[in-house]
Amino acid sequence: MSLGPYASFVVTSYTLVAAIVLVLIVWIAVDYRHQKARLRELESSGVTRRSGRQATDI
Amino acid sequence: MTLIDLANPTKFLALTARVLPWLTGATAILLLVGFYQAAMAPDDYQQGATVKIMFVHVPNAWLSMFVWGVMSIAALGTLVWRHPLADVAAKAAAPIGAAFTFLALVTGSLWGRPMWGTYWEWDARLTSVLILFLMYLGLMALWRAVEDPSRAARAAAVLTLVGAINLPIIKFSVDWWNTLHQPASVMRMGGPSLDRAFLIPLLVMAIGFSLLFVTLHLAAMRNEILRRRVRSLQMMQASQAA
Amino acid sequence: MTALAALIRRDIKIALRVGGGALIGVLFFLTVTVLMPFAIGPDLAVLTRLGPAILWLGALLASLLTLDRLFTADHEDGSLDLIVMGQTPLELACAAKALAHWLAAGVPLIVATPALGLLLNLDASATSAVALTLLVGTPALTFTGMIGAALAVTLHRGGLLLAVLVLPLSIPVLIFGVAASQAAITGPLSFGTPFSILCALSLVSLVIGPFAAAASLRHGLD
Amino acid sequence: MTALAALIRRDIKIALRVGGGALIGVLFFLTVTVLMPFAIGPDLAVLTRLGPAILWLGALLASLLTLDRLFTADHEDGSLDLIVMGQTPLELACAAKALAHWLAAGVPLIVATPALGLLLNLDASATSAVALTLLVGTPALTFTGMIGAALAVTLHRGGLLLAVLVLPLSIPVLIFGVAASQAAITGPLSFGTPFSILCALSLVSLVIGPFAAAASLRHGLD
Amino acid sequence: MRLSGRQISCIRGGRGVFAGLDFEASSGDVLAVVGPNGSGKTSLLRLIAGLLVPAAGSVLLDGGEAERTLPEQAHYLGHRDALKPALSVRENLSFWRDFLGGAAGDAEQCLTAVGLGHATHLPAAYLSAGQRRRLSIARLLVVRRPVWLLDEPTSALDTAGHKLFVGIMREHLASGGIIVAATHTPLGIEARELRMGGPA
Amino acid sequence: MRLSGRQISCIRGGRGVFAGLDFEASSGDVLAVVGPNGSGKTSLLRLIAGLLVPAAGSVLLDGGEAERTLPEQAHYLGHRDALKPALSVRENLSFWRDFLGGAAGDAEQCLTAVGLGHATHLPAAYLSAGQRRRLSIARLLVVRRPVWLLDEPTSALDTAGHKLFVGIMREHLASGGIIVAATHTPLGIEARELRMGGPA
Ligand code: HEM
Ligand SMILES: Nc1ncnc2c1ncn2[C@@H]1O[C@H](COP(=O)(O)OP(=O)(O)OP(=O)(O)O)[C@@H](O)[C@H]1O
Ligand SMILES: Nc1ncnc2c1ncn2[C@@H]1O[C@H](COP(=O)(O)OP(=O)(O)OP(=O)(O)O)[C@@H](O)[C@H]1O
Ligand SMILES: [Mg+2]
Ligand SMILES: [Mg+2]
Repeated sequence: MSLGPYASFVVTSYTLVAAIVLVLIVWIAVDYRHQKARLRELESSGVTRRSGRQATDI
Repeated sequence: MTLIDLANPTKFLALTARVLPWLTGATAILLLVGFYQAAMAPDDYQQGATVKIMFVHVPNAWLSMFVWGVMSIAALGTLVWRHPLADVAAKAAAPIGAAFTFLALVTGSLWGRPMWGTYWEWDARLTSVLILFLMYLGLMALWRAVEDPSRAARAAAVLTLVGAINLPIIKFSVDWWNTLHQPASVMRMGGPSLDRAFLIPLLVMAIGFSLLFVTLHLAAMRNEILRRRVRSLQMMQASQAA
Repeated sequence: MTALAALIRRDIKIALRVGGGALIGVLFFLTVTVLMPFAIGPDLAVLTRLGPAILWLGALLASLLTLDRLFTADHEDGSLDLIVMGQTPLELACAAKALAHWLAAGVPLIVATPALGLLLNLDASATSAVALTLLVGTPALTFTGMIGAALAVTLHRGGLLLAVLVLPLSIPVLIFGVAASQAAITGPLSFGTPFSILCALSLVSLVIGPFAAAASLRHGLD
Repeated sequence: MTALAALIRRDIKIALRVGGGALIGVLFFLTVTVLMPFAIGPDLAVLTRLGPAILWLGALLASLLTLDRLFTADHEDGSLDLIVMGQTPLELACAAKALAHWLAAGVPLIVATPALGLLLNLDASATSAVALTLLVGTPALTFTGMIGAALAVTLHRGGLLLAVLVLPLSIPVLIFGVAASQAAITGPLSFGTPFSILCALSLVSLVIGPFAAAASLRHGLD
Repeated sequence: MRLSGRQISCIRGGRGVFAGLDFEASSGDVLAVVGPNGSGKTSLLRLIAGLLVPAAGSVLLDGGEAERTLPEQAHYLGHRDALKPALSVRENLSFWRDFLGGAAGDAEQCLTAVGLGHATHLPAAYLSAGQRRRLSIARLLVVRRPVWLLDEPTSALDTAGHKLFVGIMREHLASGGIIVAATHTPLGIEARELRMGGPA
Repeated sequence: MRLSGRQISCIRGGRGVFAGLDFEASSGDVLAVVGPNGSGKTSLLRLIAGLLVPAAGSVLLDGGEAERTLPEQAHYLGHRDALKPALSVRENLSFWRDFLGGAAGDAEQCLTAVGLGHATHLPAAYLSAGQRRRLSIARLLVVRRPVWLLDEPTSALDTAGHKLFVGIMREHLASGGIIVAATHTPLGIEARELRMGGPA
């Protein structure tokens, strides 16, 4: 597959798209872990939800 | 599972936990297939290989508008129905929409350089997309700047609805004004005018990116619900300490 | 009617006595204009060509500068609570406040335009074209800016955040305002088209502004 | 020292929270810059020529938008009374407040300059020249603006004088700032002369600002 | 006329302030809302005034003017006194008369009634704390509205001002008005208590 | 320590408020400034705090720290409570501790002392009127200054808060402090009265 004289533009586009999507995915995953960790922390400090369920329960 | 059930964050989390793995798988497969087809697509007789940029540019451009549309509906949910998940949906969508808009801008510029000989031109289409991007950033700033999420939600909702005026402007700017940018060739009256060799990979990519959005959005909504739970637990902790 | 008239009268009275707002606006306008020749250099032709753009930019930024506290001042001293409780529909009250603001801060800008036109080497007809577009367009700036001012109450925030939220909304007004003035001065294009779009934008903002502002205020009080 | 540090920390904290963070400053600047081509037209050569002026205007506006309530906010909620009563000399407290304001509102703009330079088609050396003049010049904007902010407290009902006084004071800063940047980019003139005048203006304002502000506050309380 | 609330809950800043609150007041009644700091007295008044939206429950006014909402028939007197320092005492009052009521009373006369007859031309910036409070009270007189929502109305008033204010309240009740007042000190008028619980 | 004023006159907005006023208070004294609205109680406190300049006469503090002026040795608690809504309760208090005193007390502890221990992380915007007042009072504790100038300090406080505050005042007096308080309601502590005349 030859991309012609403008290969760099095509490659840059695809790389950038991949990079940004990756950043989004990583950010969301890290955020999820972070929130879970904080919930666990709160739970271990003895706070309970109004419903009586565990903080980290769904 | 009815809509009423979904209004309950806990039920929503349960649903998310069930569908997210499937969604992730489907997204990955579609994007891979789309990418393969895009790589295999023939060169355009005018644009050469640069036409391949289309397969990422167009889905991102569509999604940039679609996400604002989703946020507008969520905004109505906030203001009219005071739906508890509407705030969450709106907040979670903003960064993702901003990312898509950014990608549409950048891939467009990268396509513009070989096609028009310039990265950037102040024409109506490009400008209105840039305004969209700025408004996404403004919204994100707003969400971050206000500590009380329900307060922020109401302000953001008003702003989102006002900003929705920009959507038709983006869509029809190519028809209303003389621009460099190409007029609609897929979503237009009278069916697509694009060659099948380009159309199919484009549609696969578009569906793939849409699924990507749904997946990311659900995951981000889950994070946001958890974040709010943390916040309310912290408040309870503060008052229990009294 | 008396209610709205009273509100307009009060706001104008305060604006004139406290000064701040309107005068800062005009002075800022003046500063922008004075600065330009230094930036562009002594090339009079370029200056003339950019004249309308400079005036419009000045007007836009000046309105941004003064709109900021349109509602927050009333919020902080409790007036806003009473205004919301009044019989007057909040949308009308918002519109009245915006009108008062435009009279106190926008009109002075338009009045100052001829003087500034001289600085920018615009001839009489060009100046009057710019003044006309400003007359038609500045209400749109005020009425879209009002949305931001109302958001400032909801958000307990003002200043730059507000500017960031409002500016994108006012870009179209700027584009067509400048386009109409340009057309009147040099343009191959006709004055009519951009000017009527400008009028349309103003009308739209006259409707949307008060509604959006009222919605935001109603949901934002606490 | 702790007292001043505490004051600076508090003001920055409030500015970041209320203003919405340093990012907002950058975003604001970005918006203002993006605005320009709409008004002026997409002519890159003209844009480049106007670049420094645009950046400087953005800086002026950003500082005006927030400076105006530098002391009034503290006056209205009673903090100013306590600050005056503290052991810290009022001049130093004023300087600390101005410094905090500059850090929160001025520095983000300078940091953002390189990114904006790209949008305005400025090359690297031009961008750094502009950033340098901003670095040296924006404190002058803050410290002269501070005098007006203090007068606004004194004059309750005369924000009028504030407007009349402050902006003219900042015009020279603006002019030499732009002139220096221009000189660095295109100019037949040398960069050195306007730049050193700019430095001098800044130094003078660093001294005069706090004293004038403190004097005005001291006489203005009631 | 009857003002009543049923099962009202209030959430502010994400935290519940009170829940399941019932109250009722008829023409001629004074309802004194009492309770420790932060128990939600001000929040309740603002809910009735329509300035906060209840998380649950509702407030009703029976027997008022049918085509006007409750907030439109109520006066709210809060901590923030809605005075513009740049306007004179008279201008402040006339503005609120025109904005709130239209026809109604004579500003000059109401100012005399609250003991500010000598200060009508002063800018509001020159008023002392008690004088500001008196000017706010004058607003209750200059436009007639049946429901008065008063948040610590007597704070900053001197003894004479307090007595004056009690007279004003009595007149309002005699003409069939309803008063809901949040307060920590005795109002000086027979009232039914609504006790709020909650944190200090 | 002895705080005294001799033949003080005060002119505000071009009008004389009071003239020829004398007063005096020693360590352990409470001076309650009473009088009708607008008689100049607040003005007197602000004169002592150095926030107004007397038209005649002077205020002196004998026996204080020699190298510090009277305002630097006084706390002023006015109607405006010097709180920033954007900062948390603790941040507000710590700022004033750092700005006014440097070394001094522990913010957390002072907040508990005024009954705000549970609210240290809330933004001050969320406080009720009485909670704001309690936070202002905490400022008196967090930096030690011998002279307290209090302008209607008990307004908005509930009964528990009032009692708490009386305790705080007693402690201050016991450690040799001086209190000058303008008030309309009894302070709940034995005090000498300084009666101001003048208009309502
Ligand atoms: C920064 C520059 C650009 C931006 C912001 C941009 C933005 C957009 C947007 C918003 C759409 C969706 C419009 C719709 O659904 O009707 C779109 C579609 C499209 N763009 Fe761009 N674009 C840019 C540059 C380019 C360039 C340089 C080309 C090619 C020469 C291009 C080709 C296309 C094509 C073919 C479509 C699909 C139109 C259709 O089938 O509906 N774009 N672009
Ligand atoms: N900022 C001001 N400018 C001019 N005059 C003022 C100002 N503040 C108060 N006055 C006037 O000074 C007089 C005394 O005011 P002051 O606030 O000292 O009264 P006060 O005894 O504290 O009354 P209150 O019991 O109502 O608090 C009043 O007549 C008032 O009108
Ligand atoms: N703007 C706000 N945002 C969030 N929470 C608030 C807000 N205002 C008050 N609160 C909280 O709501 C609760 C009730 O406040 P409210 O002002 O109704 O109390 P209150 O009974 O009037 O007290 P006080 O006697 O001190 O005036 C308090 O705990 C307070 O912290
Ligand atoms: Mg209260
Ligand atoms: Mg007083």
